[in-house]
Amino acid sequence: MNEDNYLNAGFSLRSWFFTTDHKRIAILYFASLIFFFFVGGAAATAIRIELATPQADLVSSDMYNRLFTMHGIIMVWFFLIPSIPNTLGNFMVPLMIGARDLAFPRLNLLSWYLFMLGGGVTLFAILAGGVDTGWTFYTPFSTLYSNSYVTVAVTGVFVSGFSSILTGLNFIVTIHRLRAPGLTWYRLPLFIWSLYATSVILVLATPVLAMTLVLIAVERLLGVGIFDPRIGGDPLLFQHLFWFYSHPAVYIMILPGMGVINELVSCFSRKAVFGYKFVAWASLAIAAIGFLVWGHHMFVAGQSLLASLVFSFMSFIVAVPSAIKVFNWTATLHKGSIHFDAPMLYALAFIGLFTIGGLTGLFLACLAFDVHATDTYFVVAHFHYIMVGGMVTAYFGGLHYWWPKITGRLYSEYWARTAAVLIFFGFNLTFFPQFVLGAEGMPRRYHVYPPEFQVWNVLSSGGAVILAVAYLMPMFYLGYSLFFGRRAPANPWNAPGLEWQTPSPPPEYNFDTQPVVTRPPYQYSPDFEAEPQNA
Amino acid sequence: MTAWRPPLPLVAAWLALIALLGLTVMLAYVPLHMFNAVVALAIGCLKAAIVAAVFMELRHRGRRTFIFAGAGLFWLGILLWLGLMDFLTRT
Amino acid sequence: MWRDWVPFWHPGVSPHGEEVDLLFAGLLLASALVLGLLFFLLALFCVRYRASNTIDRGHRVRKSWHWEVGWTAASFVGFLGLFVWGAGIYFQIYQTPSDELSVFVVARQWMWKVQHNGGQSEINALHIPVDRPIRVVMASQDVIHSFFIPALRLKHDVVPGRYQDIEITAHVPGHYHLFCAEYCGTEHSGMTGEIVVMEAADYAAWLAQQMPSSPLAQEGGALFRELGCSGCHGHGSKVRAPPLEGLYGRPVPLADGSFVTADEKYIRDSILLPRSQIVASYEPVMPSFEGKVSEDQLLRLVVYIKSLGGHSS
Amino acid sequence: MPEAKAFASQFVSSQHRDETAELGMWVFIATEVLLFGGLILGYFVYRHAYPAAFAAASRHTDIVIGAANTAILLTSSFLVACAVDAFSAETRKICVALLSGAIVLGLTFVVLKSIEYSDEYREHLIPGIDFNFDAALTNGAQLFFVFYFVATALHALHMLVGVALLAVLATLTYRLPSSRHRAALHSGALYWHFVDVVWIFLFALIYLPGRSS
Repeated sequence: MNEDNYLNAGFSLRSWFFTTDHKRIAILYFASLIFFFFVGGAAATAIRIELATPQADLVSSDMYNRLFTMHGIIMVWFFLIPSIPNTLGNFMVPLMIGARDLAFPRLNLLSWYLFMLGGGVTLFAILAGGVDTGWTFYTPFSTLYSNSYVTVAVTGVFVSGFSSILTGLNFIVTIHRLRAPGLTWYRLPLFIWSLYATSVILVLATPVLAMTLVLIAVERLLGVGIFDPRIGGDPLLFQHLFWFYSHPAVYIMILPGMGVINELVSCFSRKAVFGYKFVAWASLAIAAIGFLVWGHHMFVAGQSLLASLVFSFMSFIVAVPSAIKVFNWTATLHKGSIHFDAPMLYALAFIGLFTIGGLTGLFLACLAFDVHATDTYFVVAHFHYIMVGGMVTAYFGGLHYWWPKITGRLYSEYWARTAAVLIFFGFNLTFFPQFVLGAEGMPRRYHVYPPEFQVWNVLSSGGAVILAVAYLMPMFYLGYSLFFGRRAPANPWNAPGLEWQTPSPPPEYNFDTQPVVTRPPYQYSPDFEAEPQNA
Repeated sequence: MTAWRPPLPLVAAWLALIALLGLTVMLAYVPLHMFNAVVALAIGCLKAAIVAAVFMELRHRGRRTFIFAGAGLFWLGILLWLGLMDFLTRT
Repeated sequence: MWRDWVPFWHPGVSPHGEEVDLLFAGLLLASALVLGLLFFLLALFCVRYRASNTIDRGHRVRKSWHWEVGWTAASFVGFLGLFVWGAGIYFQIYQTPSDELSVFVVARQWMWKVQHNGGQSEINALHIPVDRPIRVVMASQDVIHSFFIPALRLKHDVVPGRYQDIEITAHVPGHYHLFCAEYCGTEHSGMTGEIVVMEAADYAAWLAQQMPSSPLAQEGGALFRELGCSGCHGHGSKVRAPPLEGLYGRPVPLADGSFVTADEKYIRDSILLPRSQIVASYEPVMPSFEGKVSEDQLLRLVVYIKSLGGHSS
Repeated sequence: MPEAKAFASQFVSSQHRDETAELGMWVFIATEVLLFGGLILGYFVYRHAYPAAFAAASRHTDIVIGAANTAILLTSSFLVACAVDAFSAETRKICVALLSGAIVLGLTFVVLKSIEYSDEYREHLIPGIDFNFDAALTNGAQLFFVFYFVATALHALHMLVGVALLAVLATLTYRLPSSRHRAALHSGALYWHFVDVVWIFLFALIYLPGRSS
């Protein structure tokens, strides 16, 4: 372990809270996200326990509504959206492109403060009494009928939106301007491509949400607003504006996950990603077409038939680049030399779960079936397969993959594999029954439900317990490794990426000498064991 | 003070902008039915283009800056196109 | 029938319910094929090319573009087929309802109030005769609700500020769930009811058994006078207002030269926003009744005006 | 010699840094376009639904102040563009003078805007507080004025930020013009011009409809 690294560059609080080092900011984000993940997860646990029986027995209806709203708001805006970009991305982007930092380090720090401010305001709204609108804030319920802390919560999300925008801006400019000499676009790791695509969405979609939230606040405060049906306003306009952001936001969550999977699949099959250019452009295609599909949330809301038709068609189209990626990952395995280390287990789980999530997405894009399935548990199951089965799995995979680089320590492979397998089974047990529930017609956001749905709900709740335990496990063995883990060499996976060419943990300015790139990415040597490291 | 004069393109752009402003206000009072809106927005676009090209120096910039400047407008177009599509085709 | 073989599956009992079930089966089959292929390949590669296996790894596929084009095109064509299939049924589901038998549904936090033409009303229940298309005209008094009958494979949001009509038909007598599918506040999950599908004779008996206050049209007529509508629209009034007799279902010429069909939506809008669509050759003098009549009263007025005769379509 | 450490370590040269900063400003402007975009979609939706009310409501806005403000903003943009041109050690006083001119014009804009707001308050045109309009058109007109107030208030906020930005830039230029400040001035100017462009469209959407009838 090199003695001169970013972790021991200073130990004071000041050296952390006023740092402009992208690596330290990534750590700040990481710590905050663990907290928010715990808060959102606690709400989810309470929801699943309540739903084990058809009646209301644990919480009141009001409390239940506040719980799922809190789960949604926290998980979407304070965990899923910032997860990979702001932790792994923040840490890895400069390292992977051979830069000494992001283009605007102080903006990066400001982004974290905005995030925390937004999170604090939102938590205040929750502690003060909660919000009962659902994370979607549909009008006119949110503006005229809800008497919970909507305005405060909306303010929190609004502020954190600027954190998203600044992060996206920083990544775009950094990837354009700070690449190492010789690192052309087609030599970039695919993780960078997907973060670039993510950033495009962050920058172009988030402001529309910001404006929409402002309008909600105006409508609540003045009692007259732009969506108010009492004066001829149209509540569907809100849904258009909201989903213009919130559907692309799903791609904000999944694209970085796909990026991580590229790194994992190629590293652990010792082979370059199959069809590099197709995968790279598929990321941008998803980001662009992802903006054209938002109306598929409104097939039964009363939008015009033509609009439904166009949005349904576009939703099928956006599935094509996703399909391309899945096929390419599979083809990457062909004639590889596959190692089943923990990150690879996560990657394989991702491919399976994401594909199920993607295919059920087609069910929902299909107009006639969506009429039946929308606003039921089918939708809940579908997006949890994408966001939890896909995104969170990729996040864990990436975290394990880069953990030695970030912390300079090796974790216990045995426990890591156990946790990965347990997460996979717990996840499927939790969410697969929800597909059945949805197809049978159980609406989402139901506190009490007809007794015939109980069997599947019990299965789901049981799975949630396993999943919760499995998600806690990494906290222990990764935490343990921080203090007692073996020291990590610079390149434990013997990978060719630039981030592995500098010591673990990296020095304060990443590289002692400016790296120069002369080869395409993913030039793996077949042997997995790293060359002997300098002691 | 050293001699400094405002560059000619800037002056020309400024004069053109003021002239267009006068023109658009004048045309707003001429009954053209639905074309009033078209004219107003067309002149608005022209003015914006002048500001972007001359004041914002876009005419001296490369392709990359063009793409960056155009991206916002392009996505604004998507928002307006698909958003309005619903409202214009309701029965 | 094939749908009865699927465990846990309750077949749809509406005309398009069967088609939606078939579509679902098709989607499941397509997914199963894709997933089967994918999992097979993943498993095969993971076993064959595990690092400890010494196997020939030479002659790798280098040129990838024909593979890429191949699976891109295959997914595209497959998706296109599913799109067309789903869209076709969608148009069937939301076809313009016939006007044979109407019921009115007012949704509010947290109940469904149903009014039959004869004045019978029910809460959180809807009785309908079997095998007859029913036109359901829905309005919301407060927030967005969603009228969802899983057994009919049918759902539509009820957005405040406008009428929404859909057609429902049920083939099999029985009791079915009615859910509110759009989150609407505290007792959202309590906003449920049942659809009771009855044989024609039972239905007639049920209707007769109910205690109708008085037919909706009659109550609407009373309101019409009470609110002063008859002052202008009635016979022999001094103010010149468009006559309402025979209005329903007819094309109405508007001041801007266009025509609009006088359906429930038009009548509702004319009461609430009288100046949005001015009838040709009339002065825009009618005041708005926005906020002065409830959804319940409104639908009585609409039924009354409808009862004044018109094009039976 | 401070020039050695004049740019942060992630950059290769000060020119590299400056170009990067400008690119960042363009990305930020793209974000801003979409921020106003949501409002503009709402405007078009309701203008389509309530054409008569929008025309009538638009006639109630003060086109004199509106046009004057447009001219003021266009001129201030011109001054800022000139200031960028005049940025050099020799002409820095001219540059500062031009910036000050732009600041004064910007403040004038805000003052005129607030006069307009108070007029509208007196005419009972503020939805939610005190709104009174021709009864038949009141719905559409309220929607118009909600859009009007949100859009112009948001724009005025941008103006205030811009004025503060120009003031800082003027001070820096006055003290010590360096290449770093040139880049800052450049980005600040881009922002100011962008705010100008937004107003050009707001002017066309708010003040011009319905004038001919």
